[in-house]
Amino acid sequence: MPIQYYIALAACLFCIGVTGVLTRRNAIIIFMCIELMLNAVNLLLVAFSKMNISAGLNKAVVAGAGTDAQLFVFFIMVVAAAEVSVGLAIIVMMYRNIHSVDINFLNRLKN
Amino acid sequence: MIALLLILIPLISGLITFFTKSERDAKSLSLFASILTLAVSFAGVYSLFGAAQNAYDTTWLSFIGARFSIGLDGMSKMLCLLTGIAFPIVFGAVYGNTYKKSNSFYALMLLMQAGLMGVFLATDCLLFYFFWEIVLIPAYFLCSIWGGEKRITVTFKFFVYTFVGSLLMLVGILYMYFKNPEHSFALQSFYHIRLSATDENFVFCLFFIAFAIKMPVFPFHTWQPDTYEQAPTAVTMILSGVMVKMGLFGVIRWVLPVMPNATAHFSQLIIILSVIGMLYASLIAIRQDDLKRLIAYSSIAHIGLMCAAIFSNQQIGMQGVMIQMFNHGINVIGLWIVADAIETQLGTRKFSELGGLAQKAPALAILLVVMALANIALPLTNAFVGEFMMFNGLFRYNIWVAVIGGISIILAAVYTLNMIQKTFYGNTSIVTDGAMEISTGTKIMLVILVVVVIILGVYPEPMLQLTNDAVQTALATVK
Amino acid sequence: MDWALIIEKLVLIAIIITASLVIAMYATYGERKVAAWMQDRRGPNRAGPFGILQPLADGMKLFFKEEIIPTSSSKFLFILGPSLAMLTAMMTCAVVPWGGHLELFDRKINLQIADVNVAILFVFAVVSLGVYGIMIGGWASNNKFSLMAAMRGASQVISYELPMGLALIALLMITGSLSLREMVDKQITGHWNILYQPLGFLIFFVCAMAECNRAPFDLPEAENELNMGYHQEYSSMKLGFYLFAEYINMFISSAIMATLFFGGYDVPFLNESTLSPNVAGIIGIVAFLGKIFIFIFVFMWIRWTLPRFRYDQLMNLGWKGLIPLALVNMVITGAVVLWLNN
Amino acid sequence: MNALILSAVFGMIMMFCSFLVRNRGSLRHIASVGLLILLIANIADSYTHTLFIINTYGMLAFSRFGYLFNSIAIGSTLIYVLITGKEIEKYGRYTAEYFTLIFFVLCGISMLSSYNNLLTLFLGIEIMSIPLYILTGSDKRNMKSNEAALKYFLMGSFSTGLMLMGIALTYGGTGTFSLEVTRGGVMPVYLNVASFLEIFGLLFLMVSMAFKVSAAPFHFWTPDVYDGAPSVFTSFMSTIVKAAGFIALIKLFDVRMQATEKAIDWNLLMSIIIVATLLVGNVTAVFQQSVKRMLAYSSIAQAGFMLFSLMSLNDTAHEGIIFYAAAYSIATIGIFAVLVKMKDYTFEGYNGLAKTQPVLAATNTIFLLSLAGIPLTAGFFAKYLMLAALIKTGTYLWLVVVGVLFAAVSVYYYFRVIQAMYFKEGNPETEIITHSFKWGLIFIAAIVILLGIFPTSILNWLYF
Amino acid sequence: MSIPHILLDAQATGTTYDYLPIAIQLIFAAGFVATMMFLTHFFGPKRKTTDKLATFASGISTHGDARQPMAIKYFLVAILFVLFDVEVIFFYPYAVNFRGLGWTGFTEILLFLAFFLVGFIYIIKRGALKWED
Repeated sequence: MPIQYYIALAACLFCIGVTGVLTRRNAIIIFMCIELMLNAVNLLLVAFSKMNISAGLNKAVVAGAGTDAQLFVFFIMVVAAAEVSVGLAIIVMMYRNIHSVDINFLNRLKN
Repeated sequence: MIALLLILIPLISGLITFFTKSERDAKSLSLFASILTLAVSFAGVYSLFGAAQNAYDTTWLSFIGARFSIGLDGMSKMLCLLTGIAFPIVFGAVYGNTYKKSNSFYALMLLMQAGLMGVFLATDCLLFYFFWEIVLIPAYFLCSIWGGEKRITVTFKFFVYTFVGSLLMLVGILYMYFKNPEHSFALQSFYHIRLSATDENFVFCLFFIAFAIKMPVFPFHTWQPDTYEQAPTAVTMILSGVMVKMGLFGVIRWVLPVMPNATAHFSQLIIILSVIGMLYASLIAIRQDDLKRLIAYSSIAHIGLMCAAIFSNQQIGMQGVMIQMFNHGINVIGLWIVADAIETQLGTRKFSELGGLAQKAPALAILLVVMALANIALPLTNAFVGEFMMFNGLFRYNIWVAVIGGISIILAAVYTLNMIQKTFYGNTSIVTDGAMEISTGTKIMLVILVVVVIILGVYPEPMLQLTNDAVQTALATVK
Repeated sequence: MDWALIIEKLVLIAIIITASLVIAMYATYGERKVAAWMQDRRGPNRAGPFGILQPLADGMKLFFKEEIIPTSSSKFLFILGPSLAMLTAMMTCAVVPWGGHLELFDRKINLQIADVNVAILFVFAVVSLGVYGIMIGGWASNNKFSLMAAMRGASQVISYELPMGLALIALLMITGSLSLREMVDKQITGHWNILYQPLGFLIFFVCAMAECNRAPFDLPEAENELNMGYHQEYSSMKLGFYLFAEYINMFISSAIMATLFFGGYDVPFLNESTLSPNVAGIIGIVAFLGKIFIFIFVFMWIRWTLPRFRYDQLMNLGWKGLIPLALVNMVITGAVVLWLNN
Repeated sequence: MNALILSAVFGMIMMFCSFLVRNRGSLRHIASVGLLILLIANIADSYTHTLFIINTYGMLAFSRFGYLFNSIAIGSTLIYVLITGKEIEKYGRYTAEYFTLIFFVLCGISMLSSYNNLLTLFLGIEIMSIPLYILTGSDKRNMKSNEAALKYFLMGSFSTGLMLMGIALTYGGTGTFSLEVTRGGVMPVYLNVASFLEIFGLLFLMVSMAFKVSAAPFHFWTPDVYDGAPSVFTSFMSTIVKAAGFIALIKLFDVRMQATEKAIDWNLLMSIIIVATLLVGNVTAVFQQSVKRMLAYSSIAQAGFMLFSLMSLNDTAHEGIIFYAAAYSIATIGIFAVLVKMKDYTFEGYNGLAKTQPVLAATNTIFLLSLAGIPLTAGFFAKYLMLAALIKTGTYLWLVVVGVLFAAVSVYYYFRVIQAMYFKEGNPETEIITHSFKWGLIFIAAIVILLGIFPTSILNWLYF
Repeated sequence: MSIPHILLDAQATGTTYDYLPIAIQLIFAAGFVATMMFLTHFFGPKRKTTDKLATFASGISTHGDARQPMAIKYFLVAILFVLFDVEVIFFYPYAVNFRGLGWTGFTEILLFLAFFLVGFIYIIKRGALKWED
């Protein structure tokens, strides 16, 4: 498939994620939207990687061109996992204190 | 070494004073230190230990080319002498007053002296900026802690004004620095910088705003009367007697020779502003009912004249400015001492509540009259020489400017004599009924000042010779 | 891409799914018979000869039962839960090689629905989804028992996924491939992996049992603690799906174990290349099914022999027992393989 | 390399100390010793005594610049732990874990100071940020702390998402993650949108980094987070961590942004951001009632100044950012050290502090003067270098003037604290102040003044 | 042979095409499930009463909402799973290329394992996996 399709799909997913983060009020949903953003990036990276490999960049010019993006995806997954664990912990902690995961509730806490 | 001592003595003694326990210790230590500084500054003025001792230079910030270089030339000799004289006199005059946390008070005063000395001595621009800012901090604390009712806001206003100015100056300094092929902050290398016309005008504005705020020149003066009124009198003496000279000094040392074309470009505007300031301040002074505010406005008027004379670009005017810087310092300190004596004794500064003091305190009255006459520059007083020369310069620049500026002399006579009349003559009021003669210490200080006033009024020649070289440098490039 | 291939795959999918459903159905029958045999009783024997139609009757009954969705439940999730459980159960079989290949209608038919090169990862991915079925069902029911059971079930399943994955890594080190087909091919030419990885198999086996929620790891549905657990509120075919999914899972995990460790469709001591392809293929399928049935029997045997674990025992076994064991297994395997290679 | 590895190792050691060491007081000492060793090891590293020689395949590039920043970060952390370490013990029983997290943050910082690949940039940022989310929420029962943690987390991960998108797009454009792109053959010519992708990606990267360093208009999380987090951790977050963000950003600008200057005017963009940051930070800080919140806004304002270095990108800018980091960090740590001892965080709470606690008031004054940029304190040279860097480029002079005007505004709110301490009557309540604490403050003040007179003492390290 | 090249070779085979049957099966299975759900909805008797539609809970009367905060242990397990699972995933590419990487790779993976174990020992010692309370 042409790379443009992947870019378009990733861009759509990413935009959905960003929109979700900016408009939703439920902390968990925001969180999921962020994960969506990360996965859009993963998709894009893999697509680019494939593109670079098929362009024959790999062996001719830079050793590892193309594969490094796939390695990057692994790192993104790891970091996402770390973020998930910390984020869930924070959300649970908050839920136990105020019995809500609505971030608007937090604004009412000011002062 | 002499130059270094001028900074180090007040600095170290100031730091020591912080840790003194009793008020007496603080007072005597600071008095001793200031007298020592005075002695050293005399040594500097007369180059007692050889001219080589008058400069000190060592590496400081090698990576940007700033050096710790200080030195005494004619103008700085004169101003250091003024600083040296002012502090012992102030300390002497307020010897009878008690200040809460007096150790901090005297310590900050000494630190301020160190900063002032540094400003007048620095021959490296960054170092100059350093001292310029450092003077501000003790002044800020002194005014804010020991000042009058509205001290906090007023002092803060003063601080912000000067701080904005000095930051702009910093930008200017940096700009000059990067235009300087030698990459140095040294005064001499600054003299060699030649900027394009727009650059020069831009930098001139940055520098001049800083100095104008400090002097203060007409639209930048609004901090001054409030601050003089609210500050403790001892500090006001230094502020008006010495600190305002920083602005004039800065213009003569760092602006005129460095940016001659921009100076020529802006001089008309500045002279007009100064003359407006003179008239404006004098008119307001006439309407004042408060002794301190009156002196403050009169000070603005005098500074305005000096500023105008500087930019008139005449040798005689410049010489007048030099001598007048010293004289104004002496005179205004004298006036403040009187004001302080009245205020501490009677608890008021309002003319409307005073009157008839001449009967109660004749010595004070006589001394005040001499100082006041010096303030309006009567012949035989020191100020006469300076003002005469300055007006001479203005005449040569433009006759109308001189004429309009001359009106302020008449106005000065009006408000000064009015002040004398309201305070010392007429009938005693309820407030002044219990008034007594001033203390011996204050009297001695005033007498010393009066002696200086008259000597310089009769024989100003040494002072003129002292500052001749500075006048030449300042005017050498401006043509 | 040709239509013939799609038709071929469709047929294969239909056959395999039907087969697994039938096997799952009869696994319930088998289960009851085995249990009866072990407890010295008769088991189902009314419907049909030897009660052989019993599973069919059970299925029909579930199908025609009244569907009840409690008012306090979340309706959408309530339906989604069992659907998801069933769906994941049916998806796992996609990558299992059921046999070699057949040659029919001039086509070489591969007896594997999809020969992807990351088959094991696919299996893992789909199995991980299974936990959603439990979790969603328990949550949607809005019943404390169900929710409790779902939580327990979820944490059990995810806990045992770790040692399972680790055990597989040791195996991967030997085979060097993630494709199930390749693994079987290697075992056909060489030895069964069980010879190299006995410990790995043991760990995998225990984890597989836990993943399927089979006793002694059947905590999510522990009858006498939690009243049937996460599917307490379910009735009719939705309950049926949950029950079915469990048996299908058992079937598939047996198939995976057979593939990974016991040579898949390989018949030991038989050289398939001497036979005609179709015969070899059919023998392979039969052998594979035989292995699977043995595993299913072992599953049942264990269920009716061992008592249920306590929750803390279960978690301790998983985290503190199996994970370190799997790690040690992995390191030793790696070291030995490298040492032998050089 | 030493700092990177040892900080992770010490982090793990602290982790195990949580159950090996019973006495919680000694944890602080262990951490201090660890930091000291780390500092020494890092300095040794800069004299090429590397303990670990590892092929990083060009992912990391160690430079004097990086080592110097590491030293500053580690040194500031050491000072921080020494002076406010005791406060850390107040939040729950996880003292050792907090130190662990601090070590991990340092690990991330030392990665950021030496990254040479967008992968290591990303990892560094994350290693640095994730522990901070936890530290922010460490006051578990406090709603404000919860709120801050959640906000920080969501914003942080959001900006991570943006950053990753940026990295992915630049990768699409250039075909490499390496910081230095060897242009020419690498560019996939068949994709005519390559340079477009790269520019777009760099924009994303810049936005996400702006989030991290709280530059306007991406600053909005900062006040709430800094205010809500336990003060003792705010101190760490707003100083060392923030500075590390700038170090990362300047490296990015040095290479990637400069290379694409022809395609997009980064300077114009930066100047807008700088003005916005200065405006928001300074003006809002003026209206704050709480000193802690004021400091949060002031940190935005200071960020505005640090951004100057990104516009100029010359030697002075690099010296400047390092020096600014040191000056700002040390002074702010000092201010927070005093703040955590106060019972009332409002300006009124400071009224009359000079009478009851003269040492605290005096040292605090020095720190505030430093932040305001008064000569004789480190803050002056920090600002000086920033302004100098921009003036040196000879363009955007109006920005310099804007900068100094805002610096003057900043005096207003810094001096409010001084006014409260010295010129107002009041009886401020403080926690018990020990002598060692006072000496610690005096020590920091001495550093601030020393750096203010001899800034060369730090900067010479770059060139010896 | 460097790591990137091994990865390159590994992915030389395998295309999107291979996954087509899986998609078919997904459609098939989903269709099956949907159909069954739909049919069972129509075939069963429908005699709903309030009692019947109430939460069953084995006949015990229910109190309030069931969805209340659970023991933190479950969240902890979930979080730990996420972390360790990702670490396990890291072993997979290694295991596949393990022969090519040789002893160097093995020592490196041992280092990684050491980090894994540090975390593991830490959570055990800290009592995150203590169930007997």
